[in-house]
Amino acid sequence: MTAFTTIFRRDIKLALRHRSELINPLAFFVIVVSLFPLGLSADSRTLLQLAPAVLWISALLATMLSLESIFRSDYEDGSLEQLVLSDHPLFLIVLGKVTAHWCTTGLLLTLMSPALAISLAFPPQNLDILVWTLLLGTPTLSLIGSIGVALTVGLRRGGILLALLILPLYIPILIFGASAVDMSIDGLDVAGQLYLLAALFVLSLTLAPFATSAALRVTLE
Amino acid sequence: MTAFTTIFRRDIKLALRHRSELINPLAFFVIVVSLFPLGLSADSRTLLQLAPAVLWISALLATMLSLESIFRSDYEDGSLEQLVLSDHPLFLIVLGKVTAHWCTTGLLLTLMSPALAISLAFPPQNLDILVWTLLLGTPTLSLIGSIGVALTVGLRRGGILLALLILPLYIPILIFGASAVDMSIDGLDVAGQLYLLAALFVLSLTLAPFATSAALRVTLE
Amino acid sequence: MSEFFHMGGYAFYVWTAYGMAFAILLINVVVPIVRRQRLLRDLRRMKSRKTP
Amino acid sequence: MRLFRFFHRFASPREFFRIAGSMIPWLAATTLLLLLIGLYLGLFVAPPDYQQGESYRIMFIHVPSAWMSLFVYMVMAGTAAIGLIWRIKLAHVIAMSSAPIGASFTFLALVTGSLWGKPMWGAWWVWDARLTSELILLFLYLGVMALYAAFEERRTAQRAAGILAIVGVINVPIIHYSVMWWNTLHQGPTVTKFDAPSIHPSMLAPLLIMSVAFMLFYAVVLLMRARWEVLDQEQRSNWVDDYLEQLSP
Amino acid sequence: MEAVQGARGDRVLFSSLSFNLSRGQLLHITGPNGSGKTTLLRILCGLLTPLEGMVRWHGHDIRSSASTHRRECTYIGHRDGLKAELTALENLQVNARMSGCHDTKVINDSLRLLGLWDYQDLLVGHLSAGQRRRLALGRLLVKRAILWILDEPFTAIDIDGRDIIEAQLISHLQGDGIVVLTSHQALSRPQLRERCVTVSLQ
Amino acid sequence: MEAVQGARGDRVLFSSLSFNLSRGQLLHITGPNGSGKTTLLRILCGLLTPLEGMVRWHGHDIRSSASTHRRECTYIGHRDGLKAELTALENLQVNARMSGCHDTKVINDSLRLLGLWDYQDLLVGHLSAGQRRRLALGRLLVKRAILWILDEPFTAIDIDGRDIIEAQLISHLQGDGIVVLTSHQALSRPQLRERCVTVSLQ
Ligand code: HEM
Ligand SMILES: Nc1ncnc2c1ncn2[C@@H]1O[C@H](COP(=O)(O)OP(=O)(O)OP(=O)(O)O)[C@@H](O)[C@H]1O
Ligand SMILES: Nc1ncnc2c1ncn2[C@@H]1O[C@H](COP(=O)(O)OP(=O)(O)OP(=O)(O)O)[C@@H](O)[C@H]1O
Ligand SMILES: [Mg+2]
Ligand SMILES: [Mg+2]
Repeated sequence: MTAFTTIFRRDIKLALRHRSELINPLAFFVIVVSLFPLGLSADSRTLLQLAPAVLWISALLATMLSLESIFRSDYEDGSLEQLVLSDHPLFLIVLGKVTAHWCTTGLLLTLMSPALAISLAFPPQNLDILVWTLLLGTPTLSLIGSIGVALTVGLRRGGILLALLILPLYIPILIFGASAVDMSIDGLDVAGQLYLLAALFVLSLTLAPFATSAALRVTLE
Repeated sequence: MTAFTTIFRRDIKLALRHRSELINPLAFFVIVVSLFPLGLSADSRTLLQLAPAVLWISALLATMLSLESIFRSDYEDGSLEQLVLSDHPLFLIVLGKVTAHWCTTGLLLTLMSPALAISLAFPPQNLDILVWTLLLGTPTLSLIGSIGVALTVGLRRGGILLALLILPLYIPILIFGASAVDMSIDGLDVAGQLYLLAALFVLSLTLAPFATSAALRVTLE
Repeated sequence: MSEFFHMGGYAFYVWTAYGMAFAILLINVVVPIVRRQRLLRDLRRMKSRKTP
Repeated sequence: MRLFRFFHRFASPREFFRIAGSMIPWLAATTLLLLLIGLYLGLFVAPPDYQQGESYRIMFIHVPSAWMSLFVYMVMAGTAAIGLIWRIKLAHVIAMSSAPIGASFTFLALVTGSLWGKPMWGAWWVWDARLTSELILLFLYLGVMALYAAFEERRTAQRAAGILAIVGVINVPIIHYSVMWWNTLHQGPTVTKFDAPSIHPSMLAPLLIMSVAFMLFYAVVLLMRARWEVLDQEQRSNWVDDYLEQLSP
Repeated sequence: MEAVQGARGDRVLFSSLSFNLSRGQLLHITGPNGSGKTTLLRILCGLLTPLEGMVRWHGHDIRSSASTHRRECTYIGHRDGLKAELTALENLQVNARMSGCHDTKVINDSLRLLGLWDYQDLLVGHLSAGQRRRLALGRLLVKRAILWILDEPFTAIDIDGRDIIEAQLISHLQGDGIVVLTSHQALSRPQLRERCVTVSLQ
Repeated sequence: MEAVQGARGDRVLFSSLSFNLSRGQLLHITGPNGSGKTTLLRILCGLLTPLEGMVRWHGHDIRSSASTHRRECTYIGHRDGLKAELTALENLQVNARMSGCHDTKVINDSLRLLGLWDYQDLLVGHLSAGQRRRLALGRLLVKRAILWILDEPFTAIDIDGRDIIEAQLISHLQGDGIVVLTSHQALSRPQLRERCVTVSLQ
């Protein structure tokens, strides 16, 4: 556990030191969401129809763009090889880093989402479902993303390759998340989708750190 | 001109050396475009309504994500400071790099766009307008983007900050591009928008390389 | 015979499908053969460079 | 025990190269024969469908290639896992040689599916669960291939792409059960139902024969690819020199 | 404590290399540029897998007894492994905690010893090349492993710094530690030279 | 050919430093870690602006006559400025062409001289630390500038390589060139030492 907390606190400290980076994913989320009304000739009915998809896709892209920060800078300055060589279980270290990443992106995005949703003519009584899907979905995004980053961190300009690798894995989460929000607007029951999202979260929580550790050991060779 | 061609050829060679990287922005474009029908419960009428915005926003994001490759790796391995110190005008070098970037992203995206448009139920007779807007718009995106990259290249994890800086500048292009496509579907005349896009292109072609050079000199200090 | 090629009005779909299938299977056969030639050529060249 | 010893020998690159080389001609001949029979039965013997007319003949390539797209993925992930756990080089070679073949089957399933969908559903493409997940499968294959190509060192590339292949396995059950979990446009299980298949024998026969032919085709192409990959990988060993000598006196 | 070895990339760098080290010995690996020194060190610390053969530690293959080996070994490579956004002190604290040392006195002493006491609150990004290298070597002082593996520890370090580090190497060897290092310059202290085994690549 | 100077970050590293260099001279800048050697070199080549004072080249401030100064000066910093995805040869070709040299003979000679002839088709990412450093120094041979500014040119380079480079420095000085370098080790050749001016920081 020392490993988890040390790394978690280190990464949070690093994020706080650059306060601008902390708000960057947030700002990106806000900007992309507001691109849509601009690109469309928008009236509020079409907007509402789009709102779930736009919110979820923007959250997904914001997470994805910030993923690299989990390992890239550690790789470049050589800290990563030191972490791999440390005598703590690597998956705990990975878990610490992923948790820190989620706290500085997914969690903040989720907290931010109600305000943006309202701007897209989203009905206030359904905000809770939106927040729940994001709360269950974004940690899964960070966890799966960490596998992709670990696989590409040794490559120069891995950025877009990373997107290619993990987007296919993100799609199911997007579909469940967005359709749950969509259905809740239509007044349907969405417990099933929420359970599925929770199941995906638990699954990735138990498996992803191991896959990530294995990937790190391979790519550092 | 030696500087321009040398750098252009060097960068194209670098891109070709990693053939997978060449198709990466393309793959990203394809994937993001297909995220939308997934996130929406889509029938072909809503899709068509969305198509222009989705295509343009995806092209914009694909360009944006690949922007870093213009300067980042040169910065990290120290080539950039050597280029800045070389006795050729820096703006020619910059222009060579940006042109190479556009050839490997914007141009390819544009060539790819008709196929994707068809999958979004886009009417075939309007494809030419879509291609024209992209052909005029994407070089502007690369040019403006290079300023942003030059400003952020000295920062670690500049990725999202970059997005934040250049998205506001991208918005006018997005609006003209998407609305031209949108209007052409409705059978309206779009010559005005196309002239505007062309004007923006010429403007950025003459100004952006200088701004980028100045930015590089500042951030390298 | 022409009726066979006509495929009850679905000629385009059916024959494109079969054509694509044929093309893709063929590519899968050709690629390893090309690779074989190139590999053997490279290996021979490398060996001849090593021996003298 | 004999079987085990066979596999053990087979896993040595040199033996694999030899045995595979001698197996390929036979397998290829069988494949060709089955393909011809399948095509004959499918195009000439089988009667038109009472609902879909002649267009259903696309099935004889669509369904085998769709099945193969899933099967090849499982082979790829399985061999990748074997390679990672027991550090067997040949397993990695098989996994990485499977990826492009699987990708082409997936692509074929997508293309033939949409060629079938246009007359049946009136659209080239709809975003329903099975179609989407098959598209994701294509992206997964492409991802594995791109990752494999991105590394310079072969061993690292194989292992990294192998991990990705294993992670992507989750998609396979999603594709297979998608028609049951969500109500979609796509056909439910007609052939693979556990009780009697709900399809006429004169249509079933060519379908099964084509499926076997595709399977054998996969084996042939896989062995061909894997042989040259092995030769490349082992280029420093003596047996490769011997082999080259033998080829060009 | 180690045995036979292998290669890198497509070309074999060294083959059937084999040596044994016992407590209190220093192994100096020399060789021209590109002879495979870094490769060898990374194999010794378990970051690379040898093409053939294996590395033994206490008689066991390091791949099977990875956790013991990792606990008892410190590797310092070409790169420093420091976070530019944290201060010198914070970096050393994280490194200490990750290797099980929670004693602030040890950390403070190390900073003083390395001549970084006055710079402890500076961000590492603002330190000079040599100061950073010193801080990286601070890992050795807070972890107290048996086996030290150092890849050109003296790069960018001035003469004073070199002196300090060689003194540390001597006391480590006297305390029954083992050191493996590469360096293009000869070792200056006689106490080091007498305990030194040299392996030349190519 | 240069004059007064300034500082870095928040702290002033050196002030009212001033010196003149004439053709055929070598300036060796020494000083402990963190004393501002890198900072000084970057000021000399125009990458940093001095806090106060200015650098003169042929009597003109280098900020106003930047293009002459850039043409006649080559800087090699801590980092090598090579593309890992291009081969050694391609890297040198690009560097040569950017500095106006289109002669393949010069390029080939440089590769041979640096001992990289056999490695010319290897990707730079696969070269060792020392081989990369040698290739970076190849810039000096293809550009033929008057002023060479070298930040620890000998890092990671073996004894042979050091010899080769020192020989180049000598012939450059004999051809009326100017060299400014930092290095923690003393120069070994007497021909260099006799032309050498030393500036110690702090
Ligand atoms: C682009 C469009 C299509 C795609 C991507 C697609 C994909 C697939 C896949 C992946 C399977 C294998 C499922 C499994 O074994 O679990 C399959 C099977 C099948 N498909 Fe399609 N399909 C498409 C269009 C169609 C159309 C238009 C039809 C007919 C109207 C059709 C009829 C069938 C049939 C009959 C099976 C066999 C089902 C079984 O017994 O398991 N498909 N398809
Ligand atoms: N970007 C920066 N911002 C603020 N201060 C800096 C920055 N870079 C360096 N410094 C400060 O300047 C001082 C001198 O740095 P410099 O890199 O010039 O030293 P140096 O003489 O080259 O040392 P070394 O021998 O270790 O390479 C350092 O002590 C550091 O505190
Ligand atoms: N990632 C890699 N892929 C392929 N080959 C590599 C790789 N890294 C190094 N090599 C090769 O291995 C050889 C030895 O590299 P290594 O870094 O071990 O040398 P070294 O002895 O540490 O040299 P130096 O003194 O220059 O640091 C190099 O000549 C290079 O060709
Ligand atoms: Mg080395
Ligand atoms: Mg310095």
